Amino acid sequence: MRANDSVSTPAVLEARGITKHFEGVTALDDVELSVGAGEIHALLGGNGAGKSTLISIISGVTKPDRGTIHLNGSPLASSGPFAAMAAGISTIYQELSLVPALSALDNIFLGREITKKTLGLPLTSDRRGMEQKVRDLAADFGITASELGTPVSEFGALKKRAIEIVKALAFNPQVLILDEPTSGLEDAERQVLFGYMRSLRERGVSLVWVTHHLEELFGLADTATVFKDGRRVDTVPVESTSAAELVNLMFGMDSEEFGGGDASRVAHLSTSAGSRVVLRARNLTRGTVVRDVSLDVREGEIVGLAGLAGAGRTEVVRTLMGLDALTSGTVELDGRRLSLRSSTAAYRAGLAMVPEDRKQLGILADLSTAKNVSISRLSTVATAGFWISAKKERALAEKFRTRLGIKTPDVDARIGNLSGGNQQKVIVARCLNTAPKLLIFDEPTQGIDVSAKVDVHTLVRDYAANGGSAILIASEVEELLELSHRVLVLKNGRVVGEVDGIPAAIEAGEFARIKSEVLNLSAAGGAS
Amino acid sequence: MMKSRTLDIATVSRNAWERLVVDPTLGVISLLVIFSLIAAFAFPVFYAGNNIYNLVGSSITVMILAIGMTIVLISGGIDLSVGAVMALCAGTAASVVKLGAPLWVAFLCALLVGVIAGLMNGFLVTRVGLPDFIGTLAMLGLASGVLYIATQGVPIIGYMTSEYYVIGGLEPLVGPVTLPMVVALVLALSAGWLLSRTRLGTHFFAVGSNAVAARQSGVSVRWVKTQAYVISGVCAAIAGVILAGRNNNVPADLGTGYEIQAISAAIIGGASLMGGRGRVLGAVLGSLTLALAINIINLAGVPSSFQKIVIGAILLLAVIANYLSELARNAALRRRAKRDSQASSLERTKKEI
Amino acid sequence: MMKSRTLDIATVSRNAWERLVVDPTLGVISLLVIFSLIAAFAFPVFYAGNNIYNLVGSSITVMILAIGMTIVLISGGIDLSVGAVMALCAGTAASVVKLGAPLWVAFLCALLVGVIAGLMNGFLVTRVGLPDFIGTLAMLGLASGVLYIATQGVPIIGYMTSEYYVIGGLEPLVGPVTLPMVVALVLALSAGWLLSRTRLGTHFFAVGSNAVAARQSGVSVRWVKTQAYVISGVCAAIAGVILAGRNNNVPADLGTGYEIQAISAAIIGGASLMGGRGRVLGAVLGSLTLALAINIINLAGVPSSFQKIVIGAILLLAVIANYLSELARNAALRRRAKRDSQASSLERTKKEI
Amino acid sequence: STVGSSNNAGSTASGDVGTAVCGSPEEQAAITAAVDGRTLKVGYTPPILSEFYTQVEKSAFNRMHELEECYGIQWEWARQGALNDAHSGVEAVGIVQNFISNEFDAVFVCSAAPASTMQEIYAAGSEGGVDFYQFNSTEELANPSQADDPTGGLFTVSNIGYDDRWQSGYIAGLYLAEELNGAGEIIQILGPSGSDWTKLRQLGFEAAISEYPGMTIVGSADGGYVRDQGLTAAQDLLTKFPDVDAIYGENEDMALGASQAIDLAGLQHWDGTSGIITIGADGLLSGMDSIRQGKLSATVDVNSVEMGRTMIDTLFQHEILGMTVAQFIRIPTIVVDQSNVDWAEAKIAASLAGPGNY
Ligand SMILES: Nc1ncnc2c1ncn2[C@@H]1O[C@H](COP(=O)(O)OP(=O)(O)OP(=O)(O)O)[C@@H](O)[C@H]1O
Ligand SMILES: Nc1ncnc2c1ncn2[C@@H]1O[C@H](COP(=O)(O)OP(=O)(O)OP(=O)(O)O)[C@@H](O)[C@H]1O
Ligand SMILES: [Mg+2]
Ligand SMILES: [Mg+2]
Repeated sequence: MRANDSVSTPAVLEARGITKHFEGVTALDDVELSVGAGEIHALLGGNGAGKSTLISIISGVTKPDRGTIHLNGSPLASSGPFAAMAAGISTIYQELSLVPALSALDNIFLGREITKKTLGLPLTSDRRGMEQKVRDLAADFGITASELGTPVSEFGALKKRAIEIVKALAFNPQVLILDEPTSGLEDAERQVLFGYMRSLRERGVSLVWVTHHLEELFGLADTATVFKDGRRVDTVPVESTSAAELVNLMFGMDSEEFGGGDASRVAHLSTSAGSRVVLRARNLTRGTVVRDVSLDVREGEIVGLAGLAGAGRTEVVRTLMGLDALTSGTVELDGRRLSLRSSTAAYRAGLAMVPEDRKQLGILADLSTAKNVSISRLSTVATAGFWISAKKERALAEKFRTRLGIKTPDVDARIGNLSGGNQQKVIVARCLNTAPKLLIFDEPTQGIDVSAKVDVHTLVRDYAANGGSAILIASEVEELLELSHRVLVLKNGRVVGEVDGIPAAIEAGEFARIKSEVLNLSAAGGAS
Repeated sequence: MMKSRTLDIATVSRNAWERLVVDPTLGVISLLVIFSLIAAFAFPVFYAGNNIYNLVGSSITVMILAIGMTIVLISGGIDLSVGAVMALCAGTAASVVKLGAPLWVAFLCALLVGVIAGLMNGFLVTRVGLPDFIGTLAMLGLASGVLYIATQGVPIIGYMTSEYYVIGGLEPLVGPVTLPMVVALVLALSAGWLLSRTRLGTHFFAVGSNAVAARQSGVSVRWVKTQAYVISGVCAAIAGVILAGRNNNVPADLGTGYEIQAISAAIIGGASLMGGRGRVLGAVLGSLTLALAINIINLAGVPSSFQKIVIGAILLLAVIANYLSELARNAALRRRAKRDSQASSLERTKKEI
Repeated sequence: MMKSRTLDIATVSRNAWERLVVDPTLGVISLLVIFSLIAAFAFPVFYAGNNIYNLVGSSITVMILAIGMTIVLISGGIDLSVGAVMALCAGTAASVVKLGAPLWVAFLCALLVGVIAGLMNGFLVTRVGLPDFIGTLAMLGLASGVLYIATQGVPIIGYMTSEYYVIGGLEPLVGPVTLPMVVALVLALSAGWLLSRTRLGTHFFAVGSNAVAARQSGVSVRWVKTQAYVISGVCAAIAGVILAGRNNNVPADLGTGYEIQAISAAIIGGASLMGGRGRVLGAVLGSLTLALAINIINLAGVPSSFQKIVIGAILLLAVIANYLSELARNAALRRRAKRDSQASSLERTKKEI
Repeated sequence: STVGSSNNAGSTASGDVGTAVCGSPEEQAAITAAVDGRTLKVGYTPPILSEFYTQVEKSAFNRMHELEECYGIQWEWARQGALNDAHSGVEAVGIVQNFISNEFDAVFVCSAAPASTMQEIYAAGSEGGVDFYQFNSTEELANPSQADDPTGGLFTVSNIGYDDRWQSGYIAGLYLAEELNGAGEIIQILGPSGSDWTKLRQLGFEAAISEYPGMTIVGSADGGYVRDQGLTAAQDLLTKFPDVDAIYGENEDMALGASQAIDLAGLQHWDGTSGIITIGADGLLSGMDSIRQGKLSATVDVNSVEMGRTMIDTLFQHEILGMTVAQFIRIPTIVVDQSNVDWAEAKIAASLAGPGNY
């Protein structure tokens, strides 16, 4: 099943013989891709397979070493992103790529401003015109008119993602490329996006779509091309394949093989949390964002925080980490009162956090992968607590590299050069490295491939099984429920409900019931 | 940590008074007012004669340079060459007038020199790939070297026609208002308009705030940065033409030290070396603050050995005032959010560092 | 666009020769070599007498300041006060010696002044929240103001004991090697070690590279930045003690202009105003390049009106050399990747067969 | 030496104010009456704060003290910021405004700012009632002539100084030529290019050297008027010309830097027959010490003591007594070497230990 015979129309977008070498790695090796009109074409592959590199080549951001991009049969001038945009290619990049200083509206229209004439020249931006053009589209993704005028730096990761989606949809592109657009997105918004993708397909737009959520493919994507280690493995029609087959293509093994399969999950489900309370937070209040939140986390327990975007989940854990100042409230760790002055103090006390926005808050782009792991606790790689041993540092990084399957030619290479999913794994490694008493995960598996996701889940469970405690934020309710012992539901900064005994309930086959319980609480609970 | 958010005011706040209260330049403005009041009580001469106009007049050169510098800083660069380019343009204008050419020709020649200098800065930074600091430092060396060689260190004189007295602001236009003041006003308004209302203005912010994202959106980072340097060069040319008049002669070292003053004025006004931030009004107020500091020192007869400390202290005060006004602003925004009983986006803003 | 990646080079490349070829300071090194060769042919005196040692000796002050500046730049700051603080420390040391105290007491006093200045810079920047540029500019005003007031503008003299001639490098230690050279070497080695082998060093890079992310991983951004300023203050103190000796007197304006030289040297050596990048070896080579430029100008008898242009040109060349060597380096790494991938695809084909 | 008599060179006042200083009792009483207890408000703006300008100021203080003791005149002295910056942000108009609004009677100015800028300040100041006196300046550069114009085109009351060409550069050149018997090679360490002082002293120095065919200037370099750069420049020039006979430092700091370079290069200082002669110009107490030690061969003492004294005398004569003072007052200068360093040094030391303090 080599060719995509499900698509009869001639190819709109074609990549021919694309090869790209970076310092130290070959990202793409003689790759072909062909997308027809009105086709949703999924790009699949493990972290570091080369998907984003191919996309940035199609979008004109990166120059290939060899190969050409054809649009409607004619080669695309390789003169940068502007040419690609002008030819009708719109891209949502994997990493948030908005300009913090500009408002949402200016970001959406950046490079494609609607202008009015001043002195006969199209110099002035017509902000009213721009607002009119995107108002409805923005509203569909939960962006209000006043938010359009707000600088992007004031939004959280979720909202930024929504703005990027609007930015890509606003211009009736001929080819729309989406690199993990649903990463960290709420279920509702996810469905809105899928709706838009379908209607674009109706209108004959070609879509290239990268995702690690294989279940999303079915019923939506037409074709899937699978990459592995910079090579195209195969292109298959989605309707005639299965998730298992795709996983096999991506990783060369069966899905049961990884992460010990269900064994670890079963083990996890049966372990109940200990009785000793590790973290005791009382009446946490921070302005109007966090209101009177109290929570306990027991030894070996994973507490999930659920809620819609802006419910204040991130805000709660930021105050625990000492990143934002509390208005009032107390936190005890192992019975000792924590001073929430700084993140340094929090790390020293035994807390650690995987932040939600890996590019802005997570990676130290100029530093090596090894340093990005060890930075949270340099004493582990230091001799006499002071003298850093490059060897120990590398050994530490290597340990996590094998454990999490971080794909990099060398742990001493800049982390900025790693693929998004691999960067995320490094951030997780950084937190595990501090051997914390309480580990906070804010969207820990965003951008991580299926295989690594299982690995991370196993890690989280093992960590809890060995007596560690965790707070987990995940916008995917399924993921939240699979990992948590107990879920607190937040709304408008308040705890509006709690669902306990989740492992037992799942074991009893009541997954659907608790899922809808959590969703109902998130949507309805509390005053607005 | 201070973090100025320049773009939200106009939009977040719909009410005029509130908009004023939350304006980030309020700090500098109130500092100026307080200083002026103190000065008025302590030194009645402060309002004597044309002191205020003299003060404004003396700030014009730095102000014009600071406007250009603000644009360069917003787009993520820094222009160390402004002083030297300004001197070279002053020399060009003076020499051309001396040759007997009409003033507008002299002005165009100076402008041309400024534009070329800006293009060269842009070339060195965006094409050769030099760091902004080094590229423009080299341009500084080049421009001032050319002026030294051309003049052999002897100041250019003998170009002061009666029209040139008007250009230099030595002959007022109406009452105490001089041509340079009008020019500075027009420049400030155009630059403000450019930054807030045009595509190019948006692109300056985009490139300085996140060059990668700007490039991905199809903005030509190189060309935008080059244009910022060209604007700075044009400002330097205008400042040079004026300063040549005000100064009555053009010594080869005319521009020495102006770059630091222009950068200081821009930063007092809220611009940042890290790019993506800055306001034209801030640059104007920043240069007025610098001039006011000198004026007060002069009026108070501060012994020269204390002057550096006093100027340093005034700089500090200006920036702290800025900071306090920002705190006040945030508090005001929060109050409003509470009133609307809605979580304010500002509170959610991660107060980093 | 230039972008030096400082941390991966030595390690990505396992082969010694390749490691040398891909080193980002290779550019500056090769420029120094080329200059030296040219100088040797054009002016045989270049190797005459102690010229090389003189050249090195004259670069020491800037070199020591540039080492501290590199650390500040790496951590995302900028220290405009180094020159003024250096002069204040020089004045402190000279005055204390003059009072008859032993040299080590004088040195400790100077060091104390440097540390306090660094702490104050850190306080202004990280606690008051001033932009680095303004906070350290105010410190510049304060430090030079204090020295002016203390000396009333009269240079401090009469402290030159015979030991102080050794400290100033006017009396060599062994052969032509002077104490300042040894001090600079020790400082450079310690700073290099600090940056590459200690926790604090890693934190400097982390804070300068992405302060927000560093904070998220538990690094105390404020304290780390403060320490960078303290180190810069210590370097200024050491440079001041030495310069007091070399200069035989301490005029109040001793430090003027040194900050720009230190920043230039650091940036020639690969540091960036945007933080997260820089090398001690680069700073050392950068300051040598600046001294070499003056040396060649003096030996070649370049008329002083051309000096600015020549220095500007040399700066440009140095940075372009840096850039070219970076290009060469990336090409080498890419070639290797290609080689590796061909090898692996060969292997795969074999397997498939 | 009273103010009425014009020639009071070399007078040394050490506090014992009496007839010798104040004139006869009648004269003293009459002048005291003329003064009428007035207060003169005087500004002093040197281009930089340095040892030289402090020596000038202290000497002025001593003379002010004498005049106060003799005639009851009161002084208000204000040291003002340098006017060099007249072209970098701090502008001429503002400075004058300051002087006028502070109601100065007179201001002493020495500035590195361009002459025409200063002219503008002087003109505006006199209009506002402030008298300007230039000191230690380079007015001879424009060659002002009193042939037709009593002011020589300058808007100052008087210009107190010495001729940089003939009283500094020229005599330094002559000294070198005479010491070297008319034959030798010289290297020069100059101030930054474009400085008026450099230009004038250079003119005189070259004129002197050209009178001796055996003397040649083989090289020159920029020493920025500061010691550290002077040292570096001299080191480089000595590398290139190790066999030179003399180093001319355009000011004393650079000459002292050159002297250090000689030590470092292991060369000999001039001992009267061999070695390298170093000569500077200023006449600083610290330089005198180096001359005594043989580290600096000679310096042109431009007579800071006399300059300060004459400034005050001229001021008193014009402002209080209403005399017309000479537009160009030249004070004597001298080359100081080991033969006359004793009294040259003693004179400065005595002045610095004097009783004046304002
Ligand atoms: N600028 C760069 N410099 C060096 N190597 C790079 C660079 N960009 C990507 N790479 C490397 O190229 C390979 C492919 O990366 P790419 O980002 O395309 O992966 P991906 O398939 O998008 O992975 P993910 O699912 O994690 O996003 C990776 O090994 C990565 O480390
Ligand atoms: N009502 C609102 N007013 C202003 N901004 C809002 C509002 N709701 C959401 N936002 C924006 O959405 C962002 C997401 O909020 P926050 O990070 O607190 O959500 P969360 O509950 O932690 O969810 P997640 O962790 O999934 O992002 C906020 O930073 C804010 O900018
Ligand atoms: Mg990717
Ligand atoms: Mg969140």
